[in-house]
Amino acid sequence: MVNFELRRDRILVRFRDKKTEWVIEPRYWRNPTIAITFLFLLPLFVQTWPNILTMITTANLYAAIAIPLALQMLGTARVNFGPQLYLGLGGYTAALLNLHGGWTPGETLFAVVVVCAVVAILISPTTWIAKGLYFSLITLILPLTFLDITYIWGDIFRGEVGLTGMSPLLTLPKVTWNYLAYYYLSLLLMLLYLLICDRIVRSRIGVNLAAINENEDVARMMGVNVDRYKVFYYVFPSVLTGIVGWFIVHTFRTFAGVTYLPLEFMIKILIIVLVGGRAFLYGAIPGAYLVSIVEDSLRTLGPVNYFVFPLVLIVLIIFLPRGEGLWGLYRKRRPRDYFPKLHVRRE
Amino acid sequence: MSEILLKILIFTVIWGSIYLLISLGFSLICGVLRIFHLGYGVTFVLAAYGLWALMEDAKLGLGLSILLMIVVQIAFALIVFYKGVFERYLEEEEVLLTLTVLISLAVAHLANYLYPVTAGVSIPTTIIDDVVSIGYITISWQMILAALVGIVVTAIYCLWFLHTRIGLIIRALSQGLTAAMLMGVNVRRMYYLAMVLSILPPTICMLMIAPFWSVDPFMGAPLLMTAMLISILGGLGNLKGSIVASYLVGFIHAAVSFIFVSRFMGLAALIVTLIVMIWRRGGIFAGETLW
Amino acid sequence: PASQPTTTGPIKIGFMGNLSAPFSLSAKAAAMLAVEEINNAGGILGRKVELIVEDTKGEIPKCVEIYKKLVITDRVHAVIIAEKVEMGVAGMEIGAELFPEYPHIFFSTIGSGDDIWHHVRDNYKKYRFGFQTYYSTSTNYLKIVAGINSDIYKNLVKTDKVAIIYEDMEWTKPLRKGLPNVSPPLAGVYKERGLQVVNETTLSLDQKMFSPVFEAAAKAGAGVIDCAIGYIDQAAFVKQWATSSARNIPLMIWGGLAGMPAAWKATEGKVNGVMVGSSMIRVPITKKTIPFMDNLVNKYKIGPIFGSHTTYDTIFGFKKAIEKAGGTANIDKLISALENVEEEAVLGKIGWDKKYHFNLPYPKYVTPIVQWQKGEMKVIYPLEYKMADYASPADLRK
Amino acid sequence: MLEVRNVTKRFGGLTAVNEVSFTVNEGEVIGLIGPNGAGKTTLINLICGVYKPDSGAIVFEGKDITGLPPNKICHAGISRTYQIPKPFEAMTALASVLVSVLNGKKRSHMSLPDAVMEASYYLEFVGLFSKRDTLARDLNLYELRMLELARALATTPKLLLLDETMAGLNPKEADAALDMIWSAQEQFAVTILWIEHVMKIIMKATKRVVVLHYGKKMAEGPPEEIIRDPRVIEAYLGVRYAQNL
Amino acid sequence: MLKISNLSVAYGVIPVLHDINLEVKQGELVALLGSNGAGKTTLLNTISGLIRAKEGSIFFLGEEITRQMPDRIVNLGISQIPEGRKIFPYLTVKENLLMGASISRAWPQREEMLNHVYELFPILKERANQRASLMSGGEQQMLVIARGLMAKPKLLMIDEPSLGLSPLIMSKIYDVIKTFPEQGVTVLLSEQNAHMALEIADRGYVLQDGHIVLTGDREFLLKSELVKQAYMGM
Ligand SMILES: Nc1ncnc2c1ncn2[C@@H]1O[C@H](COP(=O)(O)OP(=O)(O)OP(=O)(O)O)[C@@H](O)[C@H]1O
Ligand SMILES: Nc1ncnc2c1ncn2[C@@H]1O[C@H](COP(=O)(O)OP(=O)(O)OP(=O)(O)O)[C@@H](O)[C@H]1O
Ligand SMILES: [Mg+2]
Ligand SMILES: [Mg+2]
Repeated sequence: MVNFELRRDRILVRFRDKKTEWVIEPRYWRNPTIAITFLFLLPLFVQTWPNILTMITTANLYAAIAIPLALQMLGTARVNFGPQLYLGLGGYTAALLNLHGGWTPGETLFAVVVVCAVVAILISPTTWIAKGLYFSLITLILPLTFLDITYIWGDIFRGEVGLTGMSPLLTLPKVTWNYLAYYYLSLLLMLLYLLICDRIVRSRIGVNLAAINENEDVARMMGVNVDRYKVFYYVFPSVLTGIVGWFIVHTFRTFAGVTYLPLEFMIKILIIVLVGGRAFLYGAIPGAYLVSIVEDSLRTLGPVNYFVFPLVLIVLIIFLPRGEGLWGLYRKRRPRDYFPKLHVRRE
Repeated sequence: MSEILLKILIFTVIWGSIYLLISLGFSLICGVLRIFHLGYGVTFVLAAYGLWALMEDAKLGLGLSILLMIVVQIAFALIVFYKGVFERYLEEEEVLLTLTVLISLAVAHLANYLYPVTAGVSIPTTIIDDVVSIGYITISWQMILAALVGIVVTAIYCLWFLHTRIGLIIRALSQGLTAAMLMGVNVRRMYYLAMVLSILPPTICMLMIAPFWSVDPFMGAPLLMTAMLISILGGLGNLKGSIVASYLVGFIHAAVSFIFVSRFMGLAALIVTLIVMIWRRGGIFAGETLW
Repeated sequence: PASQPTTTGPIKIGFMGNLSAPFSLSAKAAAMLAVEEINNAGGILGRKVELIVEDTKGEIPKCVEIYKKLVITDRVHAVIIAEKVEMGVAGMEIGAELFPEYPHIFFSTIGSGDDIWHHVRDNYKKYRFGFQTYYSTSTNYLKIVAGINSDIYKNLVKTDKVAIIYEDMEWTKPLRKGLPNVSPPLAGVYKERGLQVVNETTLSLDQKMFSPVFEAAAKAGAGVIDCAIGYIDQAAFVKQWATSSARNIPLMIWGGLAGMPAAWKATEGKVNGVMVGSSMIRVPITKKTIPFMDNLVNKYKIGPIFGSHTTYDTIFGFKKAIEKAGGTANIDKLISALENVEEEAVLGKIGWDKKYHFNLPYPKYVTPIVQWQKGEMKVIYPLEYKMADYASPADLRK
Repeated sequence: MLEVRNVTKRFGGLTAVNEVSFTVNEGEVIGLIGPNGAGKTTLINLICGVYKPDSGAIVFEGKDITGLPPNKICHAGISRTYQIPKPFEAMTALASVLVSVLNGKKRSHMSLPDAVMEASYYLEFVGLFSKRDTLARDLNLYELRMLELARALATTPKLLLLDETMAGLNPKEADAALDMIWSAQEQFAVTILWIEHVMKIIMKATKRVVVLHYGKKMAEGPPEEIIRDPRVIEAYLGVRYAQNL
Repeated sequence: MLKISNLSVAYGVIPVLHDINLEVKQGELVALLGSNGAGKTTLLNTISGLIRAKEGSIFFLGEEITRQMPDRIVNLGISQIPEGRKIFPYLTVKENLLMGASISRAWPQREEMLNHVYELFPILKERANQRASLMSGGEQQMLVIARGLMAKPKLLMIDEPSLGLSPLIMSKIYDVIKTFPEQGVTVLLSEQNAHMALEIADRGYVLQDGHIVLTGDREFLLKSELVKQAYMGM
């Protein structure tokens, strides 16, 4: 009786001899505000499943790590395996100050920004000292060294157990409200990061970012102060990542380096970036959501999910539009966009 | 004092050679295909669990199992890694890195699913199950043997690369693909060969070290880390560098654990690597070429 | 509160573990076995028991997510986390947040160390819903295990020179540093008991080469090597011991792979002569022990490992407590019932400390010390379960 | 305006540039020729700060610029093109020039739209305006050379170093390029140091030529004299070329 | 020796060569002239198998090589000297030369060939153990030509040997190339510098926008207006 017909650009609905059609106008469905509205309304649908709310909160946080990471990789023109270092630094700083110094979350936020900035500035010379892949490998080694330290100085960092009992960011009368608030906070954090990074990429210094990512020697010859920009592009995203650590501390209220510092965690972030697509900044969001949802739904398979999950990801990466991931499905490439490509530089 | 020096010396040589055997294949792939093979750890897992499956489940003898396992290894390396990933994504390195990691994760979890720790997987001591005393210390023959094998395999590889036609071709290939093709090199066959060459050392290594190392489904990651550390320290994909770096790491481990505490040997190696990389930006031999 | 779990209908227990790890899998099977047995015997106060199994994948964010699901969506009466300690701690933190509105009981049945019961000790009101069922608290280690060990060293091994090897993890910290006002460190305890500690070392978790440690212990002339290790690579550790200068000095390992039946195969028999605390030995400590082990293997094709006994016993303890409290309606009544419960268990008697909520240690809950002798684990201590005499590694290798 | 004083650069055992000195005067076009491997490109790299000289000094407008980083040297007013074009492959022509406009001057406070206007002007000048949205990797060699020129000019240099701009261009294109460079010199008042193998162009374009040979300065003078210098003929031009004159 | 008929080549959808007919006979030195972007390199790459032809056929010594792999074609006796000096930077000069002889057919005679190319280019002998990347542009060009000879090719295709070379070195290299036909090596020389090329070539083809627009022997081409105007800048 009622007949749906899916055409390339429209859906036809036939009812007896009446016909209505709904045009799928790319201009509308591509509009990001729809997506953002959807994300804001999402709790309405999942309210009764706090675990799903937590899952997407976590997905937001993963995206909030992936977005600055993309900026960092482009601006320093190197693949970076180690943003977890700052996640760990931010987390431990917030947790320790909160536990032993009694600092409030607001105060620890300030401390996290300062500590991450200082450490990142101290480490940033490596962005121009170490060549090519070696920089990536230094970033790989640093979090592992930090992880070792959390065991060696167990009195402070409490090794595998981690720190617990930090004060919560919010104390609303009902825990479920709390979780809802955390969801919105994480969403805002993620969108804020997206906005900031997007702004940077589209600004004057964004042009320099592209030049550095393409060929830093030539950029230098064109008068770009490459070293200074690299420091900026290393330090600023590091601080953003540190703030995510702070957020984790005050929402989960436990923080253990073993969870966040090993390479496995980083690989998850890299996968998110990859599934999301090469237009990293925006792709990170659908990437984070997809990876989280796939992982969660695979858990119903029982213990086999452990090797099915990587297989599913492999299939996803292979079959999504080459190099552009989910974002490539969502939006056709426009010629004037600068689509950065990660170069693994060997020189 | 001299006792400690002797200990350090002996363990530098033994551990260095073992680390060399662990990292040789990784350096080779890095040098020839110019990629970072993050799925390298799979070779160890496949070697151990493949052998176990053939011996315990298919009830084949040791020799036959080893042979068959090597065949499986080669097939896996060529079909899954080479055909499936390297050939298709050589230009998109971020995809390549992630795919190799995912494959190794899948293999490790599959091994864990089929043979969890409770299955008690191990590889038998193949040659001599005895110990020997040198000066004040006692070492198992197996360790000495592993070290010797490490030295011999490396020597064979190096000599082969330096003095044979195919070795020359592979070295040239690592520097210029089009030029090599114009010289009449069958590139694909050479890449196959390089893949095969790179899985032999870790396979031999697993057979040699299993009697004093552990066999578990997730051992690929720490072994890959060791291989990577050594490659980085020596200069990516440079065999000379790998040799020097292996013994350097062996020395650091031995010195730290005999003079100081063994708890810090891993950390010390990490820190030395960091320092070396800041001091010499491309590792010890700034590896741009296989040799 | 409005969100009280149901007081009629099935009693729900949520189980969380890392289902790629054998110990969580085995604990899961044990939990299923316990629930099945209870249901077959008519349930708890006539109510069926329902087990909801969830996989944490060993990640804290996932663990937090699932804990919320179990408590808020599924309204479980109790959550069991059978996993590493950081998961237990994270769960306890979330539980405390939920507890005022969603009363429930929390059990940690694997994570070693003191963190769970320290929470209860430090803030009883907030964390009183948490219970730890694992034979591993530092007081237990220092007061009881150390005593058993020194007894074995003096009377069975007949030596007074001990070398101690720790792994660098939180659970060994009290052993290395002592507990203020409670106990000196392990070395101090041994000294008090007339032993001489000749060497002490700490191992890192990712270490693979152990020769230097054994060389050092042998050089110091140790008569026995006391290994407070459970998480490091024990296969490599044992294999390298058996081919080192220290190969004739017996090892006493506190727990881990060496205590599993698979250890013989996994080490090619190099574990011969090692002493280890193991609950996986077929020795009838109570009349439940052997049936439990057999049923687990027959029904779920998985042997008991660490945490399976404790998980199984925890559920029976919980059952007894509900019966004592007359239902699940009043959470504080249930908690005080749990504090006072004592039930026959697989490894002795299960019950929890009234103030601190760790399960009652030896001699109530027994972990036999076994020695590997030519392919078999033989209990050598406590003497009432003894299966064989202690023999030196050198003799066993002949 | 530029003074190169006894500059030496060694690579391992090879001395690529050996005790070379010369000066470039304001407003002139000076040629730099020499056999392959004579060290011409290396000399340019030394002036631009890519390499640091082992000894000697480079003075620009009275300031010692030896060993300054390339971006500082660029700000001082020296710009270059590459022998083998090095475009920002994934960037559009306009964006590539934009980089130079925004960074070429010391502390420019230009807004983005203004910078785009200026970049468009330079693209228009070299005749690439219609290709402003084409990715650099899709340009052909001539266009790439022109893009390099636009990029170099957009940093508002006082001294422009051209490295074999004509190599690989056919005579027609070469003529067009030559015109372009001349009008650039007029319009932007730049001084030019020009490396080229095509003697015809050197003859046409320059008033003075420096000849390098094995890293050493061999001769210097007006091009008409240089091509008759027997040493230069022997080392560089070849007898046949001399006969064909 | 080499016979190309109706060859068309495209990069993806962009056609580059249209309907090319070309023949090289044994012992000839044939020049392939054309401005930048005319398609000379593309043609040579198609012959040596780096690029696949869309239509048409290529025969070498009676055997069809249109869709063969590059290594097979080299083994048959066609060597290409690529433009832009594609050396192996970290091999020594000698190893670079040996790579030229790496096909199994030429390997046994490598020592003779080495001596031969050392005679042609004495500088290579001097620098035999130097890393190739440390040679200057001109030296590298000599190295590449010598390397091409090492395979004992029957047909040698040289792509723009004069690109970026000083007049002296250019004429030196041309002097060497001139002698190749006498040594039994047929040469197909791709060159923009028509003047230089025609000085030594027997015959020539002029390529414009992917079409062959003119062909004939040296005198004919030297006199042709087209060549004069477009390629010699007269
Ligand atoms: N980075 C480097 N490392 C080692 N040697 C180098 C380096 N750069 C250049 N050389 C060597 O220095 C010498 C001079 O090279 P340069 O490129 O300056 O010559 P050129 O005059 O520009 O030649 P061409 O006309 O061929 O471009 C050459 O022998 C070259 O091989
Ligand atoms: N990989 C490619 N993809 C698309 N088009 C290409 C590619 N390579 C070359 N072309 C185009 O094919 C045409 C012929 O190029 P080719 O390199 O064969 O010319 P050529 O005559 O050798 O020029 P030159 O004198 O610059 O070496 C040119 O228009 C060029 O832009
Ligand atoms: Mg040059
Ligand atoms: Mg060409």
